[in-house]
Parts: sequence; structure tokens; C-alpha cells
Amino acid sequence: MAVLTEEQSMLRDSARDWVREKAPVTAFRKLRDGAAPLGYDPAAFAEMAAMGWAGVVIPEAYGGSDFGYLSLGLVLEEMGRTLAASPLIASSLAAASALVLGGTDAQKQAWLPRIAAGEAVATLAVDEGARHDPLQTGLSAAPAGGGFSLTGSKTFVLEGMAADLFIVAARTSGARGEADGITLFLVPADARGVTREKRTLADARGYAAVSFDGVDVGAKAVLGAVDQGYPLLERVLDRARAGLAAEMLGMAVQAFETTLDYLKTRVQFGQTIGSFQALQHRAAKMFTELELTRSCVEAALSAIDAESPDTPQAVALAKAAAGDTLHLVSREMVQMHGGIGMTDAHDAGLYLKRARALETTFGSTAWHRDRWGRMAGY
Amino acid sequence: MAVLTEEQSMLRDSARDWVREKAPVTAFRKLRDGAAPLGYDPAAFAEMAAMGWAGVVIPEAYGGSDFGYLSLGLVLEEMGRTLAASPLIASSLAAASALVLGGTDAQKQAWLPRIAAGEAVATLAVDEGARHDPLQTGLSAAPAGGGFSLTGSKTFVLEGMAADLFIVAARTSGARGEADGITLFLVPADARGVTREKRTLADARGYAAVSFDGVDVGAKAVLGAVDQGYPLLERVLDRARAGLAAEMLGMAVQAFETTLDYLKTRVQFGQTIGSFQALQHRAAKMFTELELTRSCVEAALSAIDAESPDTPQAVALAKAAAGDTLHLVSREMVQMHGGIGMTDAHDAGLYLKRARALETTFGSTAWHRDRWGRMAGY
Amino acid sequence: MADFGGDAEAFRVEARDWLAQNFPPAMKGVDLALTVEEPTGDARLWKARMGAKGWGVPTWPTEYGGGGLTPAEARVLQQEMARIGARNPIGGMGVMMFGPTLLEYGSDEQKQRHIPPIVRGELRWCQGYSEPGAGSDLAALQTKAEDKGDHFLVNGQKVWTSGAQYADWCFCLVRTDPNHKHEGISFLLIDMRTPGVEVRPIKLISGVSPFCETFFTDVKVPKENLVGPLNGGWTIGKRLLQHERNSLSGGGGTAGRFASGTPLDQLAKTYVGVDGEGRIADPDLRSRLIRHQMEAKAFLLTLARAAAESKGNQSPSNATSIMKNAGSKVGQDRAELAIEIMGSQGLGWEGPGFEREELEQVRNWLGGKATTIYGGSQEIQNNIIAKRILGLLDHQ
Amino acid sequence: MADFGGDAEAFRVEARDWLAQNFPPAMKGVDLALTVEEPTGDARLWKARMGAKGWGVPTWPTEYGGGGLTPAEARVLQQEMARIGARNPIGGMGVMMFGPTLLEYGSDEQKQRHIPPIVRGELRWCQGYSEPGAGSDLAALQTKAEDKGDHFLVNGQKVWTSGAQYADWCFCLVRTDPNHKHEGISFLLIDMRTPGVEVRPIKLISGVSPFCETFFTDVKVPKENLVGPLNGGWTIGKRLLQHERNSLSGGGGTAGRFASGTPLDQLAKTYVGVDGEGRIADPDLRSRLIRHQMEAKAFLLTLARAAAESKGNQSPSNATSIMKNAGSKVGQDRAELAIEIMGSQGLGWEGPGFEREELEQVRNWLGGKATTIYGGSQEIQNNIIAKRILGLLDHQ
Repeated sequence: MAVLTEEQSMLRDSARDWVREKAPVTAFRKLRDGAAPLGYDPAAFAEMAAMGWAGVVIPEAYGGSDFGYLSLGLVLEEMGRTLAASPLIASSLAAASALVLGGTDAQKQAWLPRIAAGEAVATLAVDEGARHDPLQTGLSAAPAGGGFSLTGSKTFVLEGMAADLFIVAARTSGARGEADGITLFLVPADARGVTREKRTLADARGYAAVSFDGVDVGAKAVLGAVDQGYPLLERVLDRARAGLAAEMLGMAVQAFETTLDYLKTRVQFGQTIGSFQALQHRAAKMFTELELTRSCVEAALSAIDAESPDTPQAVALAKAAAGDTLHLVSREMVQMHGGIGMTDAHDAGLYLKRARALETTFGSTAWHRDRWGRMAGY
Repeated sequence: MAVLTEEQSMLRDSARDWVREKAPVTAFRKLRDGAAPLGYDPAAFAEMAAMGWAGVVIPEAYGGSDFGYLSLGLVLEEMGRTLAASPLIASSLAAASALVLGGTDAQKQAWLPRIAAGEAVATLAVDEGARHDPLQTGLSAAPAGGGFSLTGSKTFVLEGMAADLFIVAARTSGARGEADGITLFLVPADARGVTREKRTLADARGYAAVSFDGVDVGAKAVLGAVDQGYPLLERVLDRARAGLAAEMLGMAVQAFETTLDYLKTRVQFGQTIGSFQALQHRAAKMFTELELTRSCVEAALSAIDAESPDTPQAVALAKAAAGDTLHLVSREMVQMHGGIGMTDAHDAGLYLKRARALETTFGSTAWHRDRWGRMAGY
Repeated sequence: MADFGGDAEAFRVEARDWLAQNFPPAMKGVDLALTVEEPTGDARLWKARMGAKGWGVPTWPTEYGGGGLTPAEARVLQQEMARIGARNPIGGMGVMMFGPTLLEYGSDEQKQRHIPPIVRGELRWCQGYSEPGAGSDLAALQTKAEDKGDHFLVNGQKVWTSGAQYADWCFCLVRTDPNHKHEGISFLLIDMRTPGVEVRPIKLISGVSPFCETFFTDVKVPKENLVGPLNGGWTIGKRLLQHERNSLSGGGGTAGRFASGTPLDQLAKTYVGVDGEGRIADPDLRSRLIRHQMEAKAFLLTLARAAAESKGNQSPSNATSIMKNAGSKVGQDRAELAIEIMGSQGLGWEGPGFEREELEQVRNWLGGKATTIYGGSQEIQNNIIAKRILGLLDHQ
Repeated sequence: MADFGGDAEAFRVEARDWLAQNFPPAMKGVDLALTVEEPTGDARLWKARMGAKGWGVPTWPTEYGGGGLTPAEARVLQQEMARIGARNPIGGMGVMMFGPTLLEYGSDEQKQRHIPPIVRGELRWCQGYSEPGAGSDLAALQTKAEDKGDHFLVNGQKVWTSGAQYADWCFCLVRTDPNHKHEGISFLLIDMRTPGVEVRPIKLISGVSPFCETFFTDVKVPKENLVGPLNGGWTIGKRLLQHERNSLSGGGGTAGRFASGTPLDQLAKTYVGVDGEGRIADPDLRSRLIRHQMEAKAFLLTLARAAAESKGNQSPSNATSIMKNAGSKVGQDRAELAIEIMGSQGLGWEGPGFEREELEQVRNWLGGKATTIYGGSQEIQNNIIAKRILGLLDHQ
């Protein structure tokens, strides 16, 4: 655990307490079994927002606490522990960061206070295919009457069914694969021509495919500069990725602790299975990876807070390390639980499914490793 | 173990018996400690030749037994077990294959009977740099008086200090990196302009750097077709690689068995260390990899015998599998022996060093994996 | 080396003729093992003919309705069936595990009663081994069978009874002596329609329910249903597990699992694309794909080698325990790679937006996690290799 | 978060002044720890000045010649020394392991006698722990110290006594009670010049001999050389091992090992070359290099995190045992990758045809294999994590 300020320790402790009491894994299971339309419980999110968690990275001038990314990461880690579902990453982290980093004062005024209060949910609409690749943005934004007309579609939009605002990556010039020519737009979900359809993934969270069928927006809908949205988008995505890594770390820690408890209680051959050395050494390996991963995740969040130029490298490392470690731990969770871990009634499958969904979001482990390698000159 | 003919079983058994009696690891250790000039014991090689091992892949018409590559692989596996040093791979397998596959009758008559009898040692002179890459052949063969003049140098030539004949890959046209324009030449070691210098690697075998300084050879020195030597060279190299894989398999089997013996006898904490489950499971993993590797090695040798079009894939798989498995087992040999395995007086270090030398010869594990992937369309 | 003797080749003509006359062409490529319903029409005809001929279990003795073929003849039959796309309509746990075990340990009466219906594919069997407290440590089982004179009274709970909801009979390990662990276990056959038997399907992480919990409450089992001696069931039960492992690793199971579906290289080219040199565009993924495909090939070569080595030898070989771990690793790696290749599409669960193959791959991935748990977990297999094959001892 | 209090910052001026006056500029970047010979000239001067000031062991009490600095001040000193390229001339096992342990467990007489020479770097210590039959199971040691009234009579054999051929003294674990395993061990200091002490260097697979076998034959050791109570040496010995692990993982050892030499990406560009897109040409190697470099970075971040977390806390932390395995893996992987990159050149042993770096890398690769064996093997570290940190029990 990073060296925390007193305020950060308090934030973490209150998140831990609240999550344990109000959002245990059983709460997520209920949402899943009830096929909750948004993928999360709006009442629970309202409570989170009331505690200030939706405004952690938003300046005080716009209703937030400006408490920083490491602080928000502490909350996300606790949420990850119990698979607590909320739009914190999509709205309070990713979309909020986009507005903070790229928005005009008017844009900020319009959206940030509502996001911070949990009254509005915003989200990024970036990917158009199965695999994350923002350079492949093809959704067209053609000039139309002083503004733009958006046509195309986005998929796997986080909290896409709940969102009031989409921050859409569109192409105003250039071709797929090029950084130049990408522009970000603020598109309210109720704009004419916007339709969305739920996508149900194995992790049972709130994804949507969103279609833009000649959606007219004014020039003031542009976030940042026309054609030059890609660097801003990358900065925003890196913040989201660091948040995902924090959630993944929390999941991995809890998956490990749950497994460790089982190792200490399950008896076979007259012994707790945790007394078998082969399992002990595998547990030690997991613990080692968890410690290494924590260092990477905290370093990435701290790099963002410090506005370090090494942020992209630090984030790629954190997302990849969290991906590998969560992959290892969630698989071992099933294996070490044996048959019971294969049943839907046990939590192991929930962690396994969510692990892969997070792994693939905003760049897989392989994608981030290659990205890190390219940045390091390999 | 593949299903063997009676003759093959007898060959394997006689190789096993001879190696145990005449070429145990202590014999190699003596050669190393005495800095044997050739890297092997000529008297021992004469015994091997007398038993027919130098002629296993040579047709009967040229003094061999035409017994096939799987058969020679059985001998090489037994040699690998005790690190027995000999020119079997360089001369009796690689160079002999080159002559058999590409030689004129006159070339075969001139060299194969002597190679089969162990009277002459021949070898390939292919690589010019630290990493295997036959396409990078740059040694120049310029037309000169009806023949060719060779200028350039080769390095890490196997048994290069002992060789009577070099089979030299040279460039008669084209540029480094191109397959077209490579020609193979038979160059006697005593040809004017040939000089060689010993290279001492960690495995203490017989390597040489060989310089060709305007070496004049006649047109009859060309093996195969001018400019079109590369496909022949690849066929020859694949035979050598399969032989290396067999030697590596034998080494890995013995390294494992030596380690297993230690696990059964070394006592710590009042228990044989082999009773600790973490080590048991690592031993089971090694055994599993050895079984898988054996299948690959035998399949590659059998593919050569069957003149299968899949030979290159089968060989790449065998060399890579043997590389990975020997790497695993030789490292575990040191680790599981603990301190004693770190001492020069113990055999573990000898296996570790030889493992890496074989791994890098005629294409590393990584090189063969990539090669396999390209052939498979990845 | 010739694969088969002259006799087996002579049998080829007979097999070919019989198949020509009896195999309904409409059944080409149809695998009845994949359906739960009773077959009708051509399927029913094909099953009935094979059942009557005994060729669904070609090497079982004719005395109990089996084919009575030699192993060499059975391979010829297999080749001839493969040639015309005929699948064996007779299968299930009765064929793979229980039948061979009963043939070895059962009384003549038991064989006469139970083997012919298996040969004809008339009755389904399920396995009553594992219990909530007895997984890898199977011998810790507690389901109790009390001797009540003319019958046993069975009480207890089994889990992972595969297909119990469709089964007619269950072969069970039960405790007949609470004072001896291994020597207090008996091998008992229980009619699933007996009063007091209750079956509850277990939903798995993949969403399907191939297994059940089975509860026995005061279930009366006739004495004649005891196989082998009282308290002598452990040996029989272990032998049956060898047959299970054999069928899990050697045959269609594992190898089939990772050979099915679109090949990974094609999936990768579709979902990931290629770079300027025609290589799969994600270099990290490409390296791991190549490594996996090479491992898969090594496993297939090892299956072939083991088959060649064990020719004519019907009993399970040592190599079996290696195959299970190696095969399940290859299968699990394949499934992980498949969903990684397909990105978010590879995680589709239900509803619009997903291809059938995508929805299948995610279930295949999750379902495959059981392959390192059932039939002797990965850890148990490693223990077996270490102890039985490598001769490493437990703490003394 | 401020790193240091005001006092430590005040000390910065003092440190800077003293160094300006006492550090010979010619010693910039020179590491005396790497030489075995006695220093001369400026090196001798620098060592003598630091020894007299006590700043080679900055936090040790002034009472025994140490620097008497607070941990915060010690960090300031370190920063100031790094700023001008000054290396600490005082080191070795006396500083890293024995000194801290003696300060904790020794009598005042023992500290007065042994600590000052360590502070001044005058005497070398070696470690007499392992024996041929007692490696990971250290407490199985058999070297016997018999009570002969005014002295102990020591007989036995130690192995892996690091630098014994150069050492003046040896701190030993010896058996003083054959009937109790852990409670029969004492911690004894032996003058290496005592008659009956014989040292034989052990040649390692890397060709060097940093360790020795040390034989004790009727060696008389005065009673005053017993540290702590009779038969109470195990606790002291284990405490010393904690200091050893600390220095092996946290400090210069491991981190230094893989930071030295040409960076791997440069090596790869030199030996392997790049493809059309500027990527390292061997894609399989490239993937593994990237993965390794990321692991190395994660390890360095963890070192930094542990240092930040343990600020002001001098005792070894739980994280130490993770560091040893993680750090040695990174170091060994690096060495494997380095020789793989260099191909056959990376396996050069001696003679013509090899660069100095090539010859060093092969020895670094071989020598590094010891890092998962000494100072608590990889397996022992995993046991420690599993039991002490994770609370998993042994078989009951």
C-alpha cells in the first residue's frame, strides 16, 4: 500500500466499510440474476455520489473534491473486491477526465457538477470493433450547417444503456489508422438519431452498442480541437485504464483472499488443502505477483497525479500487470476450489468472467505490452 | 519411445552400453580439464566408427549402413545422456547428409566411405555471425580460372579444428538476406588460404573460426547447383537440427534422472527432498515435458526417414521443444541440487552449459518457433 | 512395420459389406452421443442394428452381446466406419467406464443382466462417486449403505453425478464400514427409480447443468446389486477411474475439444488482422499462439505415439496420467486464446450482437475449466506421476 | 508528503561540508567493495576518514564508533555521497550481517572488541553456517563445539563460507547439544588464524571461487567468544539471516546485478538487429524481452514502494521475502536473455574471438544461478511466505 495522506486513508476506509456493508458480492449477484437493465443499482450509485466518490477527480469549482487519481483508485480497488457495479469508471473517471482535460468552461459547467453529483452519467464511445483500437475510429463527422453530422456506430460502450452523455470519438478527416483527423464530440443520449441496444457480456455489466444515424451537433459540441482529438483521447483513456487496473487489483486481492480462506478450511486426506506444499508455493507465487502489481498500479495513478511525462508507460505497465495477475489469480481461484468453484452458486466464476471483461477493455494485456515495448524502443 | 525394429533396438542398446562404459560424463570432464585440442577423443570416435555409427545415414554403396535418421537419433540420444563428445553430428550426420543429398557420384566416392569409416571428419561452415542465419551468407565465391575463389570467414564451425573437409556456404551472386545466389562448396581443410582458430565456448567442445583468404577451388568443388544451394542447405540443416534435438533429448532425460536420484537420496528436515510436494509437482511437470518432447523428436527423425514434405515443420517443432525442455530441466537440475549443483565438481553445470550451446546451434528455440509460425501462416 | 495382421485385413471385407447393408446413409456424420432424446427413424434403426450386432462395443465378448472382435479388427471397423462417415451410436458412461469394469469384476449374473442393455444402448448409467466432503480425497466418502439382511439401506449425498437427471442406473461407491477408510467402501448398483432417490441439477459457471447432486434417503438396494466383495469396492472403483481417465485423455474428449471450432489462425486473421508482412498483427498474441499450436501438435504426436506403443495392449498405460494434464492444458490454453482473439465479441453471453461461434467459445472456455478438476484433478495427476511413475515417496 | 523532517535537512549542510573536505575527488565512482587487496593512496585515505567518522555505518551507535545518525540523516548522507559520486568504502559481511546482529545480541565487551574494527573496515568476517548435510535445513548442522571448561573444542566442516580465504574472523553456528535440534545450537566467533582451521576454495560453475569449504579440527575457541546464551544461537542466527536477505534483495545486490552491463534493448539492437518497422527482428525474443523489462520495472517499483513504506522502520519487513524471489527471478531472466541475444558469442568462455562483455555475461549468467539457492533458497522463501505471511499451516 502506497504511503497515504490521512485523508486518503479515511477515504479508503470509508469505501471499504461501505462496500462490505452495501455492495457485497451478493448484491452484484442479485443484479445479475434480475438482469438489471443498467447493469448497476442507481440507488447504490446515488449513495456513492453522496459520499463524494463521483467527484474525486473533478475540480472543486465544478462540484468535485479534486482529490486525485490515486484517491479514486483506492475507491475503485475496494469496489473491485466485491465486484460492486457502478458507473464510477465510465462516468466519474473517464468522462469526467475528458471534460476536465479538454472541456471549455461552458462544457465543464454544463456537465461536471451533474457528474460529480451522480445526477448525470457520461461515458466514452470509442471502439467500433471487437478489439480496442482508437486509431481505427471510423465514425464519420461531416460538416453540416455550422456544426457536424455524425454517422456510424460504437460498440461495447461502458454503461452505454445508462449514459446521459456520450463522448464520441469521430473522424473529421483522414482515414482509419491515422491519429490526425479524430475529433471528440459531446453527444447527449437523447439527441435525435441516437439509438442504443444492450450488449450482454459474460460479466453481466452495462454495455451497449450505440448507433449514430445522422446526428446533428453544433460546433460547441466539439471537445478540444477539431482533427486533434487523439492526444486528448489517449490521455483520457490512460486515466480510465489506470482506474481499470485499480479495480482489477482489488478483484485479484479479494479472489486471492477468498481462495486463501478456502485453503485454510477445506479438508482432504485429513489435512487442510493449504497444508499441501504444492498449493502453498502457488499461493506464495500469487502473493508475490499481487505485491508487484500493487506497485505498478499505485505508480500509474501517482504518475497521473504528478502529471508525469512517463504516464503512458506507467499505465501500460499497470494495466498489463493487473491483467496478468488477475488472470492468474482468477484461474487459480477456480482450480483451487475444485468442483465447487465450477458452480454458478460460487463466486469464483463471477471473478473469472469479470476478469476477462476488464482485461479486454481499453486494450488487452498483450496490447499494452506491445505498446510499452514500442514506447521503450523495442 | 517410438516403436522400433529389432535392429534399431539392438543399435540403441549397444549405444547405451558403450556410452555408459566408455564415455561416461567423467570422460568428457577429463577432455575439458585437459583442454583437449579437438574437443573430443579421436580414439573413442574410432571405436564408434568401428561399430558403424559414423555410417548410419550413408548408403551401403558408400560404406554406410543406410539405417536412417531415427536410428542415428537413437545413438545421439544415448551420447547426449553422458555429454559424450564426438563429430557424429557435424560429420556423420550433417556433412554426410549434404554429400548424400547433393553430391555427384565422384564427390560421394571421394568422401563418404572415409566419413563412414571415421577416417575423415567433415563439417558444415555456414554461419558468419553470432546468431544462426544462413540467408545472411556473405562469404564471396568469385569466378576464377574455370573455378571459384573463396574469400571471407565462418565462425562457430562445429568440430572446425578437427575437420578434414569444410562444406562451405558461399555467395556466388545476390546479396546477404537472399536465398538465390548461395552455393555450397567442398573445401579440404588443407587447401591453400584456409586458416582456422579455436573458439572456446562454455561447453568446451570443438569450435573454430575459419578464414578463407582467396581459396581457389575447381568447378568440381561445387556441391549441387551454382546459386541454388540454399534449398539443399536447408535440407541438410534440418537433418543436423533433428540430430541436435535427439542429443538434447538424451541430455534432458539424463539431467532429469540424475536430479530424480538426488531427490530420492538428499535428506533435509528429516525427509528426502523428493517427498516435498512442491518438488514432486515440478518433477511431474518435467516428466510431462520430456514425454511430449520425445514425441516431437522421434516424429522429426521419422519424417526425414519418410521424406515427408512436413519435415521442416517437424524439425522446427523438435528443435524448439527440445530447447525449451532441456532449458527447463537443466535449470531445475541446478536449482534442485542446491549449492552442490553450483560447484564445478558436480555435473549440473556441464549440462547447463552444453544445453545453451546446443540451443543456439543452427537456430535458437525462438528462431525455430518463429520459423514454425511462418510456415503455419501466423 | 505393417499395422495389422492378415486376419484383420480379411475382416475388412466383412465390415465393409455389413456397413454397406446396414448403415443408413442419412446418418453420415451424425453423432448420437450429442443428443439426449431417444432416437427416431434412421437414427433408431442404426442404433438398433449396431446394438444387435454388438459392434458399438466391438471388443466386448459375444457372450454378453458384444462384438467379440480382436483389437486389430476393432481398428479396422473404426477405419471402415470413418471412411463412410458412420459414427458409433452406442456410448455413454456404461460403455466407457462401467461396462469394462463390470466385465472384469462382476458376477456372471450381473454381467448377463447389465451388459446387454449397455451393448444395445438401452439404459443410461451415471457415476455416484464424489461427495461434498470427498473430492480429490474420494475415499473420504460418507454415503452409508447399511446391511439390512436382504438389502442395503442407503443414505447420503453424491455430487457431480454426470447426467443423473437422464440416468436409469447409478454405479456408486458407498461406505459399508465406518471404521476403515479404503477397506470400508463397497461398489453398489442403484436403480435411479428406487424410492428415496432425488436428483437436483447443478448450474455451472458456463450456464449449463451437465451434473447433478443426488440425494439418497432410505433407499433400499437389493443385495444382488453389490459388485465384488463387501468392503472391496475401492479396488473396483479405482479401476473404473483408470478407464475414465483413459477415455478423457486418449480418445475424443480432450483432443476433440481443442480440434473443434474455427482454427485459431483463421480466427486471428479475422479478428486481429495481419501486418505488412502478413503476420498476425498483435505480435505478443502471435508469439503465444505459435507456442500454443506447437504444444498442441506435441500433444497430438504424443497421443499417436502412445497409441502406437500400446498396440495390442488394452490396459491403460502410464502415459495416461501425463495425457490428462497435457491435454487439458492445451484445451484450456486454446479456449483462453480464442476468446482473447475475439476481444469483447469473445465474451458475449446472450442476446443480439453475437455470432453463434462467439457464444459457444465463451461457454467452451468456462466449461473447459473443469477438465483440470474432474477425473482426477491436475494436482492428483501430478501426485500420481510423482509417486507411481517417478517413485517419489511421501514424507515418512 | 515531505520526505524528511527539518533536522535531517539541517544535517545536509554538515554532511556536504564534511564530504567536501574529506572525499578525495580521485575516488569518484570507485567501489572498494569490488577489490580484495588492501587499499592504498587516496583509497586508503578515504577509507580511513570514513572509518574514523563512523559514517560507513551511519546509524550504528557512536559508542562503538558508528555514525550515530538517524535513519533520515543517513538517507541525506547517502544522497550527498551519490551527488558527488562517493561510494561507501566500508562494507562486507561484518557491516551487512554480523554487526547489526552483534549490536542486538552481544555483550558490551563483545561489542567493544568487535564493532570498532568493523566500523573502520579493518577486519573481514565470514559466515560459518551451511554444512554438507545442512543446506536449506540449516538446523541439521553437526559441527560440534564441546565445552572444555575455559574453551570450546570445535570439530566439523562448513561449506559456502563466503570469502573465508580472506577472512580474519568467522561467525559460526555450532552444535553444543546433540539432543536438541534447534535448542542445541550456539553462536560462536572463531578467529580464522586459530590452529586447526583449514580453508579450501570451491570452484563454481562460473569458474570463480568466491566460497570455501572450511574445516575445523580440534580448534580451541575461548568461552568469551560465545554470543548470547549457550544453546541459544538459533534465534541469533535466524536474525542474522534476516539481515542477509535484506541486503541481498533490498540493496545493491539484486537490483545492481540486473542494472549492470549494457541494457538489453541495446544489446538486442546490436546482435539481433531491427525489422522494417524498427522493432527487434526476432519477434519471439522481442515479446519476451518486453515482458522481462516490464517485470524488472515492477520489481524496481516495489523496492521503491517498500522503502517508502518502511521509512523510519529499521527492522526487516515482510516484503523482504517477496523481494528475494522476485529479484532473483528478474536477475536470472536478464542473464538468460542477455546470452540468448548474443547467440554463440554470448557463450564465450575464454581465448580469442570474444569481447570482454561477452565473457562477463556468460559468467554472470552462471554465477546468478546461485541467487535462488543462497540466503534462503527460492523454495524456503516460498515456504516463509506461505507460512509466516499467509498463515498456511504444515500438515498436522
